[in-house]
Amino acid sequence: MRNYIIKRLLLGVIVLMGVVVITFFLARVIPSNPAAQWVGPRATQEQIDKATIELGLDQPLYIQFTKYLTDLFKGNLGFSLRTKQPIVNELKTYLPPTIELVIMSTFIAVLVGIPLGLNSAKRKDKALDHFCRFFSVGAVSLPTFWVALFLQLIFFRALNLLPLGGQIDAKLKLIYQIPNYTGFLFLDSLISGNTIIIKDVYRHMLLPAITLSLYPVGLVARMTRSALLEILSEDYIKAARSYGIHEQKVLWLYALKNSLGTTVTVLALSTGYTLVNTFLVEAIFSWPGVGSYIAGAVVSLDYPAIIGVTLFSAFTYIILNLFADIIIALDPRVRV
Amino acid sequence: MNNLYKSIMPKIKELKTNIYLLKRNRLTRIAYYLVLFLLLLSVIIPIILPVEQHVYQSTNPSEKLLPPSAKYPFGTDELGRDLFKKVLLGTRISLQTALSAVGIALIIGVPLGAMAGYFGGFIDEIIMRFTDIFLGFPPLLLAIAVAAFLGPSLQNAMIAISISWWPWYTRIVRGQSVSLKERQFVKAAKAIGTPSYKIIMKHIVPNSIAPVIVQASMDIGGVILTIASLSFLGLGAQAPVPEWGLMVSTSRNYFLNAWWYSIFPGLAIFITVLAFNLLGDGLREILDPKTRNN
Amino acid sequence: MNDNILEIDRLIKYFPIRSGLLSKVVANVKAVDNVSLKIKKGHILGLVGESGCGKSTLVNTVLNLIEPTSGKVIFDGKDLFSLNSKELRNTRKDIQIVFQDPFWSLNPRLLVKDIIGEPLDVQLKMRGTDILGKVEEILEMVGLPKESAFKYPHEFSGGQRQRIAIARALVLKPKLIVLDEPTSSIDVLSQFQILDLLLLLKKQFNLTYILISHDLSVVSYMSDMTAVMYLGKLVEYGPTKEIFANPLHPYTIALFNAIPDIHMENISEIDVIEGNVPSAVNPPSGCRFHTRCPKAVERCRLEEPNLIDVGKDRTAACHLIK
Amino acid sequence: MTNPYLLIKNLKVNSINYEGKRNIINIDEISINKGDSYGIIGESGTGKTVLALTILKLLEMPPGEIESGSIIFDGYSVLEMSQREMERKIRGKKIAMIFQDPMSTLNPVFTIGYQMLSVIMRNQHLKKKSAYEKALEMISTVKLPDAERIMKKFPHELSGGQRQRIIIALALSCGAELIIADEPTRNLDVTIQAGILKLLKELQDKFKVTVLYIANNPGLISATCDKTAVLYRGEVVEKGLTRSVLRNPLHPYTQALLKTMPNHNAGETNLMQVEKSKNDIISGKSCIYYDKCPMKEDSCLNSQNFIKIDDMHYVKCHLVKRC
Repeated sequence: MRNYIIKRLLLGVIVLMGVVVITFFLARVIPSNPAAQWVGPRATQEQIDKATIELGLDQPLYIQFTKYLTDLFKGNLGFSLRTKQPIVNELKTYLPPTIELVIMSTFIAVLVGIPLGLNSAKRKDKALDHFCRFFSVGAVSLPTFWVALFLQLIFFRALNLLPLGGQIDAKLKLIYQIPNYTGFLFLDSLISGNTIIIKDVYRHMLLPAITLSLYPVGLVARMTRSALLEILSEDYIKAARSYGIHEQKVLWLYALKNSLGTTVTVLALSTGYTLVNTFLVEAIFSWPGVGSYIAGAVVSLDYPAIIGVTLFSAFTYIILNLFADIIIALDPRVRV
Repeated sequence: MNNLYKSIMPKIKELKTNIYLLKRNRLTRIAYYLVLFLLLLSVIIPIILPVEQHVYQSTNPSEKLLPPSAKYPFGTDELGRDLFKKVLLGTRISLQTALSAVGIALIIGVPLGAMAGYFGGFIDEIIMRFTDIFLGFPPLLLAIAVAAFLGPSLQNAMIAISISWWPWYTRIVRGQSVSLKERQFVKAAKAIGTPSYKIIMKHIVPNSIAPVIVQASMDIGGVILTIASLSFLGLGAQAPVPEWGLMVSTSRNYFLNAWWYSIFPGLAIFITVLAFNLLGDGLREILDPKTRNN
Repeated sequence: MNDNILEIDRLIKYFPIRSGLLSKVVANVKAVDNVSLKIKKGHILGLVGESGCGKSTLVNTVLNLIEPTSGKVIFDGKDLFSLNSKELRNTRKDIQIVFQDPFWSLNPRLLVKDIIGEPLDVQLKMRGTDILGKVEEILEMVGLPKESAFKYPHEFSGGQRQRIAIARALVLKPKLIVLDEPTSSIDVLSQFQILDLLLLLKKQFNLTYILISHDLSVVSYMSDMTAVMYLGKLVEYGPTKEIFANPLHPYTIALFNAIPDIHMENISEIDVIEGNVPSAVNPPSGCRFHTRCPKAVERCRLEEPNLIDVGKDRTAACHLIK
Repeated sequence: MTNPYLLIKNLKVNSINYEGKRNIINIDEISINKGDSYGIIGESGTGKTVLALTILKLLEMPPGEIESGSIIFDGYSVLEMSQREMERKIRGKKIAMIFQDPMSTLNPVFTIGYQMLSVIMRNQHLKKKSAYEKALEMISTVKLPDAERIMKKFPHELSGGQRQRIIIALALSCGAELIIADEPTRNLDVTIQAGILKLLKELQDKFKVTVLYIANNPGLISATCDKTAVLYRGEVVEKGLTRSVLRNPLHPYTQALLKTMPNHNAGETNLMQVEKSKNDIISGKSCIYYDKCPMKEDSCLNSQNFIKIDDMHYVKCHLVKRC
């Protein structure tokens, strides 16, 4: 198993390198005049010339690449065109709200998706299964950005139950000292113990989290269903039943543990989806996260920011997949 | 001629059986007819109603943002254009772009996967590491980045999607061909000295195509969604192209007071994607040997 | 003139097991270890042994699907592993195989005419209509109606599929056909028909067969010579009648005894040999069977027995045979 | 006369798929007494495994469908019981099954020890410690050395023969009184198979269990069972004492089946020639073996009933009367 993990880590490094190379190509090689793109549409010729030298575009490609790499290593992702701030610093401020949102919706996905898939598999071709199948296919067919607008229309415009957007009510900000222990507002509000703040933060989080969780719920339910259908037809499940093991234990322990590999892989995948879906949804909810940031960057063609977020998201995703694979490697069948 | 007829007949019979099986499930049957209907729409609508004519000549500021009525079933947009017509026109755009994107991805992905699996060793290693790298990006992210750098346009969005989609097919076909190459009919073909390219064309690809078809048919839904998402972000279709995602995006400025503007284009996306996804799901049920005997 | 169609000479095939980051070879699976065999033209050689004994590896080298670690395979006077690619292609049409499971051995996406026609297309570069005529001719020879040409494999029963597989092997008029468990996955009643068809075709086309089977009754019914293998080694070889009447090697005896037959009153009549088949990665020292042999003595553990001539064209590898 | 321990009567099981309904099992009567070892011979695809799963009510429905019939086991009418009752009263407690493929019968992600303990604690209501003792005892009963080490292993770390022994230990440690062994040696090498068969026979005597033995090889049944039924396409065509069925087969199918057996003593093997027959499906009531039978005549198109040969021996072929 140790060998497997080392190999998997090596592969992870190769993929990381590959991702860096691809982004390098995207930023420097594909555009006809990367320097002009890099400094934005309104730049003067002087600025473009300056950028050409700064980016080393007058140098041969391999030297450009070495510089690109060393910059990356130093944690230098360049400067945003819009704000002129270092992108790394911007990411630091925008990250916590996004992370909270992603974790929350993944949590909902597990809580809803797994039981849905399991019950669906258990009652294959019964009414519940048809419903689950329709629901899970439906969930992955919904345009996330549209769901966001739809929910806003219902819960804000029609029912006026939940806020339109933002992380916390502006009025509360004036009344209370908003705690900042960890940078994660939801966590901080819990620590502060102020129920009014907790409730408000929670209410603000509800719509975006539900919107983002729809896709993963569908994905997890669907994959769990198909994995379990396969496992439930295995001999060892029939054997366990023939030995009189409780049906509940057979399902929730014997079968589910065997499908763990699938579940973990799907979770890594669906977290990737959620992360990118924040790009579409956060701006709608005025959520001050990476998603809103990149949506803004795309509109104003802020290329350094786009590359920065792309690299960051890809790295996160690669590491998630790495973890998933290592967890799967703990499976005794792989452990040889 | 007679022989040709005899060779084709069993294939038609098989196709008929498959369609019959597909239609047995009620949900899948509905999806099947819906997809046929949408394809038909996308062919017919642009003939009756040329895009340019509608987009450029039908603005009518005096009737802007009208709610749904008998005259305008879906209401009107901020320039007074009929949203119903706009949504209908969007069908062609979405379907055409999605089918081309998946087609390109298949053309790149399938041969690479078949080769990787069949030859193994060094070739496999190179192709699959390449695939791994492309799959290292979260879904949609690479498409966003590529589309951003190629410059916002519908065609570039399509290219961006193909670039980020092919590795999935490579991976599926490779898995299939690794197991197929151990199958005895491939060994038998090798034993009579069949050259590699013929084995790949005749034995590997046709037998690994079923899961690819399933995946591709399910992906069409996903690709339509992705096109809409890219357009929503401003990276796909540009105004005044009647693209659904773009319409939803524009509607954001008005939607709190003109709900119909967001709802109908979004619903169109949802129903189209759902139809393709259900069809793909149904296809999987009948083409997957594991579930087929049930 | 040499009347051996196939000579396998001191054939060795090791599969390396690689491990670690640099994929160092840490051990070898000794799948076939120093096996020599000769097959006379027109004979049927039965190859017997349990899983992991190296039968399939041996056959794959004969089919030139894998290259041996060392040793030679001389087919019809030609060394199979020193042929250039053109000669190899020519030789390939002389050696054919019929696989165990006709479900897996026929491409489900091809019509029968394309399955049987493939060798004609590849080897003889024949054209469509010529191929069809040839295919229909061969179909009738194996007892299937001409119309079968335009059907898919799944429209046939197991026995009929095996006929298609035989037709494919036969269509190039080969000299040697390897039969890999040809009847083990079809129903009992079709089994007889297939075996008799094979015997008939052998006479008609002057063929030589290598027959692999775990079913001893099939081997005794079909083959002229029998070879028994254990863990990559040939342990006994000789005329089928002699071996079945009077097995000499303790493994052969154990193998024959282990199969219960209907004249047995009680299971306790079976002499059971203990233990599991050892791994071919680290086969036991000396005689490979000594760990399970009921008669093993000290010498068996230390010294590897050679195949010795025991008369009546028979050889066996055991220290205890005088 | 006492009631039989397991009585299967008029059982009809169908399989439903998109092509329609197909009969898999059509059994008039099989009755097994306590302490019997009863063999069912049939080729693959004749519905042997379906029968075993039906007895335990584990058949998946759909695609399975029980059209009619009853299974009375030890006073329980199995087909009328709910899944919960089966779980509580029958499975494991009274009937345990040994499956075909030892490679897939054990759950790959749990250790041998865990799986044995679950079964023992569930069925014998023992505390963990005494269950552990019991598990060790059962492992040595099936003649595996080093029980403690084996308990810590995962299934894939054992060889096929070892796994099948563990499965036998599992079945016996339920405390079940009827063991259904479904081709327990199918995927094992012949020299390993003999050891497993011998072990099963020994344990049957030791634990005084009833065994229902399912196999495709008449030789295995001959060596292990007192009574035998021959199954063809889901129908019992001949049944009786093993000795009389296999030594004096009367149904043409049984005769065909037995001619394949190695017969070293007879000097020369004679294999029966079966005339070519098209695989057309005969509908209706004709003899199930009609389309392949070498002795068929027109009267075989009528429905067949069992003909009593002696107290035990029954044959479903009207042609025997003439001999």
